[in-house]
Amino acid sequence: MKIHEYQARTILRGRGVPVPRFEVVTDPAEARRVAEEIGGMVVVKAQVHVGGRGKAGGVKLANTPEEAEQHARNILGMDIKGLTVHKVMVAHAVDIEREYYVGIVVDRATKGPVFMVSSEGGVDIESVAAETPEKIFKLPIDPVQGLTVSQAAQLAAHLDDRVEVVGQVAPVVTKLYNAFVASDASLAEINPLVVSPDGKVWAVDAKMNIDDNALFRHPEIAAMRDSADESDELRKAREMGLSFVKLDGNVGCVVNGAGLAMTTMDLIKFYGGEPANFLDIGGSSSPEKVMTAFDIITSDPNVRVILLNIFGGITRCDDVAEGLIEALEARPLSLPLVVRLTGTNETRARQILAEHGMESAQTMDEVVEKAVAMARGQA
Amino acid sequence: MKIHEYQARTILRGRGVPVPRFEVVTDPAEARRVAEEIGGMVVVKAQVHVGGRGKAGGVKLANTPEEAEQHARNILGMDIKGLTVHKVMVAHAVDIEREYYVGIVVDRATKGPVFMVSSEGGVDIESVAAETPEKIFKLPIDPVQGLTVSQAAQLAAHLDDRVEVVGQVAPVVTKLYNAFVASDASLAEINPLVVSPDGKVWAVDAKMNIDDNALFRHPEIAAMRDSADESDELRKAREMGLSFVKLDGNVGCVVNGAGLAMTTMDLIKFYGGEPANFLDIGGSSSPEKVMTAFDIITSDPNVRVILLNIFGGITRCDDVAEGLIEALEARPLSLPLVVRLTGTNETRARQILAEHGMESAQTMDEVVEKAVAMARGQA
Amino acid sequence: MSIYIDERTRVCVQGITGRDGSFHTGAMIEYGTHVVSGVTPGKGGQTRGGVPVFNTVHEAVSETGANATIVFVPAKFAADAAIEAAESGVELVVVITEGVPTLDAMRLYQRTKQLGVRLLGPNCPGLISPGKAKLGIMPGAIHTRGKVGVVSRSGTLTYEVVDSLRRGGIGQSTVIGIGGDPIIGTTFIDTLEAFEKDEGTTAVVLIGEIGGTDEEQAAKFIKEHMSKPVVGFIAGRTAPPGRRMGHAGAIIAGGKGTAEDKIEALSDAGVPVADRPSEIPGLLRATLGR
Amino acid sequence: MSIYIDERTRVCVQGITGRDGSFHTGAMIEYGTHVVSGVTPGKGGQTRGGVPVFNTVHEAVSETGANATIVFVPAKFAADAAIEAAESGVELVVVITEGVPTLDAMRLYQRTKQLGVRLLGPNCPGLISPGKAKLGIMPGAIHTRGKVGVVSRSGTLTYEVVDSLRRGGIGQSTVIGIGGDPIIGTTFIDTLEAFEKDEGTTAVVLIGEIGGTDEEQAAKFIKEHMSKPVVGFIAGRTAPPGRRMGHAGAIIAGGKGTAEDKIEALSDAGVPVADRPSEIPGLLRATLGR
Repeated sequence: MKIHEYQARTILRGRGVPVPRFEVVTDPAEARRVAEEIGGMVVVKAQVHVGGRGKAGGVKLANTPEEAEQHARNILGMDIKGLTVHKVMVAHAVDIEREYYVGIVVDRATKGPVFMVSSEGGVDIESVAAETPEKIFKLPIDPVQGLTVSQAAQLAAHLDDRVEVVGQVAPVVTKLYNAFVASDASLAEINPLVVSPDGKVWAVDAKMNIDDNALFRHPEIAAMRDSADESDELRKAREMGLSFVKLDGNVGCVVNGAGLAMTTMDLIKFYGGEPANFLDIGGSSSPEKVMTAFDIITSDPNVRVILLNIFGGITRCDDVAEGLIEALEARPLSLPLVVRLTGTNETRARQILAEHGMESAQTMDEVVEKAVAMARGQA
Repeated sequence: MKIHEYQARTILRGRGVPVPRFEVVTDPAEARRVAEEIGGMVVVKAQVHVGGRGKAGGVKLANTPEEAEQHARNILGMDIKGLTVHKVMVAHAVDIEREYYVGIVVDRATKGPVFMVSSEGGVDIESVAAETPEKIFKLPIDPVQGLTVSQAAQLAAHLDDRVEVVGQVAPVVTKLYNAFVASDASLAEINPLVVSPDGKVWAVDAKMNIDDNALFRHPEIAAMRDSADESDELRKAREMGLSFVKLDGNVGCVVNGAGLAMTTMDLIKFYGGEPANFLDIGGSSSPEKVMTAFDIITSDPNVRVILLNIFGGITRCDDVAEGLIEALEARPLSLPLVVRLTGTNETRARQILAEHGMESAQTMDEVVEKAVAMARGQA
Repeated sequence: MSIYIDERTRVCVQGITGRDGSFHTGAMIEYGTHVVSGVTPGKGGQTRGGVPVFNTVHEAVSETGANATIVFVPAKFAADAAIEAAESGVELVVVITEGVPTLDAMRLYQRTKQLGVRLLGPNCPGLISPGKAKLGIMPGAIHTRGKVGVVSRSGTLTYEVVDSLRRGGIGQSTVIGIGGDPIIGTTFIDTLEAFEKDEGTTAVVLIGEIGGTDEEQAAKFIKEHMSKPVVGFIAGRTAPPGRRMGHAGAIIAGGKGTAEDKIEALSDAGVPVADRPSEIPGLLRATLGR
Repeated sequence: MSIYIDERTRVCVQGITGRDGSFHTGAMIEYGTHVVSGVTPGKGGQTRGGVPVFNTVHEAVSETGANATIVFVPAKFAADAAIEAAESGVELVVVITEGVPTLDAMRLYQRTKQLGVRLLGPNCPGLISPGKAKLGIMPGAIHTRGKVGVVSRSGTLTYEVVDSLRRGGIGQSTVIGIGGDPIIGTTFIDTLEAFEKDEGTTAVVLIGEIGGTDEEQAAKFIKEHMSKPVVGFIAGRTAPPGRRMGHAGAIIAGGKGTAEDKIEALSDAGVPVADRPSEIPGLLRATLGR
């Protein structure tokens, strides 16, 4: 789960990381009040779960409370990559001398957390990783032992050579690590970690993603979920236990299992089509899940055909076929449907579908070719 | 579960069946007091779960309270077919003009209760059934509809042709049926149902067996269980969920499943031996059950060898073999043991036994022949 | 071919969320049985291994088209659960539950008879049509597809016979355990009649035991109505009268139900009766060789 | 022959009394797997389908000699249950449970590594050596005994490939699902190494997907250490960067983990990569025909 910048700031501040003073507000007058209280220059930042807020005009500096109010008025209600801004953060704008990057991610290869620091802060770290990887210093951490004092010092020393700065940065990386572990984060980063001209260190921007699987032990974090930032489709999918990713094509697909779902997308592309989505209804397949999946897909105006691809393992194909027919009779589909059921009892499944004027393709190739042709209007 | 005569009498009296006055006592002085209270001639009857009490001297008529005390003194502590008498019933001895039999059993063929009545009462009804079956009138009852008024009249009319007697017997059979159903009995009989010279009808002896499977809904009857009448072996077996019947041979057997256990006994006989018991440890086979079975069998001084015959179905033979070896190592057997494990993974089971100096016969025939030879001292 | 169940049987498991129900649902599905739904009152909406659970059998039948149920419901409630199943429109109700009170079993029997629904059990291991479907608790792996029908009052004794048939290369059309209780739904005669009609069955093994007169009635039926060869076995030749041999039904009472009577009746009906289980495959081969 | 499990594997089921544990215990036993014990704290002394249940894995191991466990314990407790298993002396711990927190998975991984215990999963379908043993949730019936090893990060995609192998008459030595989480115990390299050593395996199918660099590392291993032919497949060629495709591990992040990278790495290592699953049996035949 992604949390907002202001929420990540709150978590880090609670752990003693120096964070410039801030408040989150939902109307322009409030923004003015906060700017007055903070005094001096402030930054007004849109709080939405999307990158590139700055480029989209969602981040503005204000010299006066009036300016802060004006920026807030502009930003609130703004649409950034499909998401409406409902909250802005008003924060003290720290003077910047240097900007660093410090972050922790889960590393698959070392099977533990890995610290990444870079003296090239304040910019997109993925670009740095791609273009000048030598500028990122990585340090794998033993998850059982945790971050040691000497590792914290090593990370800090990598960023700055001034003793008084290192002396401030080392506790910050330690606190960041502790926040990472204590919050079950999958990513925790401060970008930029700023050194101001007076030699003070500030966490000016913070980002944390939380491990969905661990939310059960963090009810206070789970409560941070901002449903306003979730599309109707995503909410529906999440509530039904479906895994859904919207794409730009016109062949909707409903598949059981993530690997098979990706493979179905790939085959659509292979046969010259474009998938409209990734949608995994899970290993087994209940009619309810299939119908919810259809609902989600039909709400996308681009979609021209729906492809259902199910491997019947423990759940048998004939049962899936019957559930499907019943569901379709209760609530007919507004889009053409092509079906392929394979695995346990597929012959019987094909027979059941045939009795109801439907058919199941024999192979995945066959059904995908057909779906692609239909999306093009050739079938 | 068998209940005592006095307990069956209590149940029937509770339903309004005319039962001669009685009390149950545990010492001779009490017997005298009860006889005084009842007045006139009384009968003193041993209360043990065994037939043939009369022949064994456990039933005596007393003309005076002193005689009743004397009979009670003789009967209490008496051994009848291996069971010690701890209680006697002292009951008013009704004058007898005629004796009838009325009983209800569960009938497998009609799958309902069947009423049996006979004008040859007071004697062993099974002898009547064997020798003069025409003297027993049988009437199957629809278990859903229950006994109808006209069926009750028909049964009563079959026994006596006097209107005033029929008018008394019909309600008795109805009440007996109601007691049968209300108690979940598998057998309920009054033998004899007596007509006294003054034309009154009395239930002079009563017997009820209760369906073990239904005891959960009759806690008051379950509480009637007389553990004094249960041998140590039977109690142990019951508590461990084993089904055990003591026999007179010298080949003890431990088998999983009732049908296979009987077949094992039959094979012992086939090969010239005599089984010491029927013992079914149930469909699956835990080491605890096997060890308890061994304990029960070794307490029989006649037994010279123990035969273990297990079909491994869901429980695999190799697991049974290992459990057995472990159990035997923890608590060695005082008798020779021959084993045959068949079914799932029997090859591996034989291998495991072999590693511990034991062997498993290939076939049931083989193991039984061997056990019989050992019991004869030839192996 | 087979009797009562085959690859088209659609099974509902009653008591699917219980200890035995859940376990054996897994085993039945792994065997290839078509388990379409389960029932546990109060747990509707859940699933077990992808099988939807309903609160009532009616729902399970109307939602999933089940035409047979297998009952793992505890003894106290088993008869009512089975009656609910019979009233829901299924054709076959298999009651595995042990310890069902006799009066409940009587009520259950009468109701299924009235509705024309086949009842197997209670207190039975169920039935299996090898390679097609298993509605029961027997180990599937010992069974092989073939043409011999097996009907039995016993559990492990049946496994033993089936196992020896397999070793002897004799497959089975359907193996059915009718149960050891005094009141049971499906009897020897019912299954013999079905095996006689079944084109996939060429011979039958009948495994009886002491108690009652079911085997005698079966012998009469065989004599009068069966063309296919039957081989018999009777357990309990050495059982003493009046003592219950495990099964509630296995008791020689009132001089009736002895092994001798049963063997005589079967022999009279032309049914060779094996002295020992190990003789069964041989007798079967001899009979089929006629 | 096969890897990790065979007919001698003695299995303990952790969470045996739970909904999934009980169901799949039934299915594993029906498949012929040697399930010797189960564990559910507080339910020791019970049985499930004849399998004794213990309160701790230590007891289960010492009483029944289990040398492998399969974990169906709920996600909250799964890692601790698996660590308990690793410390009890078993050789293999298979964690089926989905949704184990990443930090727990890290702790679990470190502990099993320290103890030299093989960990499979978490969040995996388990593994099967056809005809010998199944420690997992896959449908046993689609698998056939043979000589091709299959290793995959996916569930149903693996079933699909296995099913097509079966139709093509290609049996499997062992089919292993390593799981789709970011932190997993057994990796492609571990299984490739085992398949390379296994005399019963003549070729391997590797089914990868986007995310991470496991496939690239596998390619390097194949190039340097494997003599047996490997055929590959990579799911997610069309997945956009930064979006998680179901599996927590299936995400292209920081420009890494694309299908193109993986396919290139595998091709460089001499591994033919199928464009579509349907090409796999053919590529395998071609490779084995060399």
